[in-house]
Amino acid sequence: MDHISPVLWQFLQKWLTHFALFPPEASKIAPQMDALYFFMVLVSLVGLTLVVLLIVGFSILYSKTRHPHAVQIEGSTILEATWTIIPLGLFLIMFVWGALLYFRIYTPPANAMNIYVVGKQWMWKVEHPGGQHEINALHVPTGRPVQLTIISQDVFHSFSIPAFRVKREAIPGRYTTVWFEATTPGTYHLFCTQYCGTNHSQMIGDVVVMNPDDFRKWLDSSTSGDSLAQDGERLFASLSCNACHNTRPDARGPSLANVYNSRLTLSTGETITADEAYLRQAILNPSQHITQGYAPIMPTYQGQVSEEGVIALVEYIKNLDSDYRVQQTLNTTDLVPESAGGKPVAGAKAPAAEKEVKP
Amino acid sequence: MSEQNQPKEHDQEHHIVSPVTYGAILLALLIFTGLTVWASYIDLGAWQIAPGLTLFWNPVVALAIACTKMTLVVLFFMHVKYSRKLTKLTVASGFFVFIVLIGMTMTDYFTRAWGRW
Amino acid sequence: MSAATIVSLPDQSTARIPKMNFLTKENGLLSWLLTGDHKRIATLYLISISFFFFVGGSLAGLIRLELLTPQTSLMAADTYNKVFTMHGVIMVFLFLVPSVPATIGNFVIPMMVGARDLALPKINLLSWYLYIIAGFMVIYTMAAGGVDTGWTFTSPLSTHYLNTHVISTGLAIFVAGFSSIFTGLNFIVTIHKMRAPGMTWFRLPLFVWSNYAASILMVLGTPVLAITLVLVVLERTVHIGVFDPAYGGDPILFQHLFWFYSHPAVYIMILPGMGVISEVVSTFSRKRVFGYTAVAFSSVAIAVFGFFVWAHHMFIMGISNYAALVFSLLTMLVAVPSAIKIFNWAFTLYKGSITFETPMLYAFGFMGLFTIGGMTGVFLGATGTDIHLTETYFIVAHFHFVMVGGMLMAFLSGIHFWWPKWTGRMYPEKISQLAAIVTFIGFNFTFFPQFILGTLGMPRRYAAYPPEFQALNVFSTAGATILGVGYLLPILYLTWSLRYGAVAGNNPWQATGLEWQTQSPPLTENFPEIPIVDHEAYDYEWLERQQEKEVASVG
Amino acid sequence: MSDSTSTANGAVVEVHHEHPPYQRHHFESVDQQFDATNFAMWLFLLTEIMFFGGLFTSYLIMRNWYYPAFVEASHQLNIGWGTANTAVLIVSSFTMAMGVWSAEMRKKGMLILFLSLTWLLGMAFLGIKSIEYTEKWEKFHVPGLHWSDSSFLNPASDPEVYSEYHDKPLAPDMAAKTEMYFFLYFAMTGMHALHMIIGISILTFMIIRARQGAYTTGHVTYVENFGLYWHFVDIVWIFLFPLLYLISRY
Repeated sequence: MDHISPVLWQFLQKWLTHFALFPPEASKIAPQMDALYFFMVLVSLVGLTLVVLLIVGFSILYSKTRHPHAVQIEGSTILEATWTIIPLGLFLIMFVWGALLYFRIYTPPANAMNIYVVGKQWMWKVEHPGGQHEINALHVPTGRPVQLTIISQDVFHSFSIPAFRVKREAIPGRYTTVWFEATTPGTYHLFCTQYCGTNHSQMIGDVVVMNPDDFRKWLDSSTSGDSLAQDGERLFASLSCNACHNTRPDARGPSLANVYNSRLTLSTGETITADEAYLRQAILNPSQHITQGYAPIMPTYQGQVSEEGVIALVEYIKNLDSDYRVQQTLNTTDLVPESAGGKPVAGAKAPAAEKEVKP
Repeated sequence: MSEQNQPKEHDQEHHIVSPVTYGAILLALLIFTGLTVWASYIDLGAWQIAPGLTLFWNPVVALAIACTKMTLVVLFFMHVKYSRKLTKLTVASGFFVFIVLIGMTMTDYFTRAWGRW
Repeated sequence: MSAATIVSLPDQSTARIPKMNFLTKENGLLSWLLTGDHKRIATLYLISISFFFFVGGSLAGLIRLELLTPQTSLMAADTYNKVFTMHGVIMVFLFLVPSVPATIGNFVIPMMVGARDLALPKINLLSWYLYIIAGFMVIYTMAAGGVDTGWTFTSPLSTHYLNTHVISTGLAIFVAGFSSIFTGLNFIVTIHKMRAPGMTWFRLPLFVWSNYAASILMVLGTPVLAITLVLVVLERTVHIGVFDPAYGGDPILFQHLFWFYSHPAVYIMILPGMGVISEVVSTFSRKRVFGYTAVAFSSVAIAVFGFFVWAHHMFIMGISNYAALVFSLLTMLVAVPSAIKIFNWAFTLYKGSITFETPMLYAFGFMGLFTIGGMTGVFLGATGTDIHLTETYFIVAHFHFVMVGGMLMAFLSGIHFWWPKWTGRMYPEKISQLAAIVTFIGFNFTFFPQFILGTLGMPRRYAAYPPEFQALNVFSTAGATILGVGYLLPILYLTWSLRYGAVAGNNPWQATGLEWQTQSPPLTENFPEIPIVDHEAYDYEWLERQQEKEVASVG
Repeated sequence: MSDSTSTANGAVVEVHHEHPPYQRHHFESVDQQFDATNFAMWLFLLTEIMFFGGLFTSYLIMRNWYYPAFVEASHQLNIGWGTANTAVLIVSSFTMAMGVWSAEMRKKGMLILFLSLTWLLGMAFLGIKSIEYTEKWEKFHVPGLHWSDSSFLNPASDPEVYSEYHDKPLAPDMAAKTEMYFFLYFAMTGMHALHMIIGISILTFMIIRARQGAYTTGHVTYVENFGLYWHFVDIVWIFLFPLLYLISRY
């Protein structure tokens, strides 16, 4: 072959060595997804074979040469019922099976390690809680559930790791989550699968799966100094968030200690869990989520904080388990406001008419 | 699927609604308009169905009145009351698909917070 | 094959095309441009649609050529984006949606129901003009520099981040949408109100049923797309709107509204094609369609369920998991009627007397490819597998199997089937059978590798891709070349046949539809006398008796 | 292989029944023509329902999200003008219905009278609408073109509205969302007004034709179908009025 066309030969060789029908299975969910996939392929093949056999068989048996006169048949209720009920049954199995997978992939376990992903035209920025930043790459350890909290800074993107069989849209203005547990060390593709403009096809990268030890080494070697929460703390101070969100009795905003994952009662009477999405909304659209007992006086930080900044703030608030840190932040900056005529009330969060929200 | 295009007796002459009916409907529509404005100035309260799910009566009443007015217009001004089944079916299917558009879009919005309560 | 044929042509030495027919009734360009005759409008549509098909097809060729290599070697990424956007826009809105209804449906539905014309001839003509205006706007867009939103116009990309010609494309689709609404509206009215005496609903050919179902979707779905595009255009011009999150809007709302039309649009595209297949399979196996009522009602079921499933395009887009559940379940339900149809067509062959003329070959192609296309749709309708497969080449392959493997095959089948009626002349059988086979082979080569590519994870709309995907892309491009030949052939021999084809006579296929009982090409009034229908659709025994009677009366 | 006798005797038989001049050639009877066009009109109205459906869906979602902004923005609308316009449109629907009745009774004079009244009321609606639009322009409430949310940050600056509702100032981020309300307000009422303008144009044409006696010969299809359109436009307003004007007025 190679004397006919070396290029073609090379090409064929490359193809034969690289040929694969399925991507590698590198996450815990991948074999489960593939099981359903194979089941579907099997059903399709059986169905297709049946249809082809019927067409070819009847074409041979009842071609005009063999069967010059057609016999008129009205139809058959039993047959109609058969090919209504059997496909329906199969489809329903696929539905239930698929739904189970779907809920599993989009419901992260509580103990998952959280990594933030920001999509923007045209790159992926990955932020580890330890402050490690990556661009168009994602390092994860094996054997540990990893939750990705994804957001887009501009248009729709889609974070896709075929080897893990997971994919999630990065939506502007809203966090989405997906999780996986990598099983096999190696380097895998990372794609943006939602068309996002000119360089859509350049928005690709590598997912590097490492042993836990290697991963720890990698984390240590690529830290930039501050953790995400520390970045957030700095931002918290520079935006003077602590002017209101402190523990003083006359504070205009609610205390943020332990607010993460707590149940808040809003001024509308609704209750809501303060998850990442809520924290983000509360920073950017504060008046939509007013905690009961506080006045809607918080300004919006839309346009003043980048998505990365919001993530840092959210991460800071998440890790805030005592007010001690806020107090410290308070003391290290000169942004302490005078307690402007506020009357000290016992019980910091007692309903006062003019309090402000912010988690 | 019953109607056919052969001329049938019952719709040879299509029904002519009398001006008196029209006048009555006009009156009713104007009264309902007044009613809806009046109702909007009264706090009708709310019904807390479940925590986080509250039904406010004001918009419900406003929409109910609007629907009543629409029904009057459709039935009498637009002669649907006197029309054949096909027209009635057409109108019904129009509203059905309209409700599907709004209703099924809302299923997404109202259940987004589920599981995060 | 040649031994067994049902083709019965008049004696070629004496046969003539009837002097008086809809083509010769009046002459001059104006008589065409101001015509109210559904057959002339169908002809205008056929010409314009073919034109846009070839524009869209050439763009597809460019796409495949670019994908021959992993790098952006033929064109820059933004050019590539414009090319696939224009390919999508043209193929979806200017070809697939109007293809069968506006051409074949326009031509045969009035004859099938035994009417002289569509109920609203002027609206029909208006619909063609709107189509042409939309076409010109699309061509203007291309000439002015194109648009690169993808045919889905995803906000906020389309509303905020691009400065290409989104507005002119959006308005073009708006106008094309009204063209399609008017066609659908016309069909529904005609089918309800214009049926000949004795033509009950269950005597209607299945082609009419399926076009009726598609028309419902056109009338009720298209306006939602229209208003969505208006909102996109407004958002681009006044910089405030309901879609862009930067203004407080919700981009998911755009997707809801867009897919509310664009999913049913898939059924708008495929249902009329299914109607063609029913006609063709019945005619060439000389049998009534197996389970007529089941096939008829499955069309309506697809139309009705078609409205409930749109969010399956959005499973990974951050819609509520519970809503995804509901939409996935409904998607499974809508898949069933398609399965019913496939099996009914297959069983129509049972104890038939089958011949293999070109339309039948295309119909077989349709049944095979549509089965694959439909089944892979279930892969995407199940929420779990959708996560992995959506937005990859799997989805590209899936909808091309349905749209090209299904709809285009059906369109070509129908064109060949009704060509003798339309022009009064036969197309050349041998070469057209060859074209059908070439198309089928080329199609599979083009799109089957894409299923594998998609499973491997290759995202759609990529101008450049990782090198390990090259081999399969090369296969795909090679197949596209074959496919291109398959599409060029009909243009050549059909044009040839306009002059040199054998004279077809009234009913070369010995088919039962009312359209075959009149002369070819038909009179402007379709029938000298409005027929009185006293037989079921596909009643071949009635046809035989009819012909015996004619022979007797002539003798 | 029967040679299906290519209808050699296919000399065109032009069928001419006795029928009135307004019957189109492809219809078998006047009834069929009336039924068909009437049904077509209804189908067209279905597309119109869905056309507005997209707007209503957007409105409902945004209203749920930004309810406070919608309340305050709605208070900026003049309920007097809104109610007046509703009444005007309802009366015009009545005169239109009476127009159809006159056509059916073949009363030419009354038909012209009622069509003209409908025309006048339609113009009155548009007139009032333009007064409202002008007011929006003056108050900087035209999104994208002439916009400022100061009246929501500082409601006391508009004493007229303020004295009635004592609106509290909105938080800046919520105040910005009032622009969304006005976007929808202009999109919905604008689309409605566009339908009114189209309706009035057709009405103008119809009045001229009515004077020539076109609709009082028993051929009421045109008037009847236009009536359906006019009533539909009325119905849209019947919903727009409470949705846009009557949010939390107490």
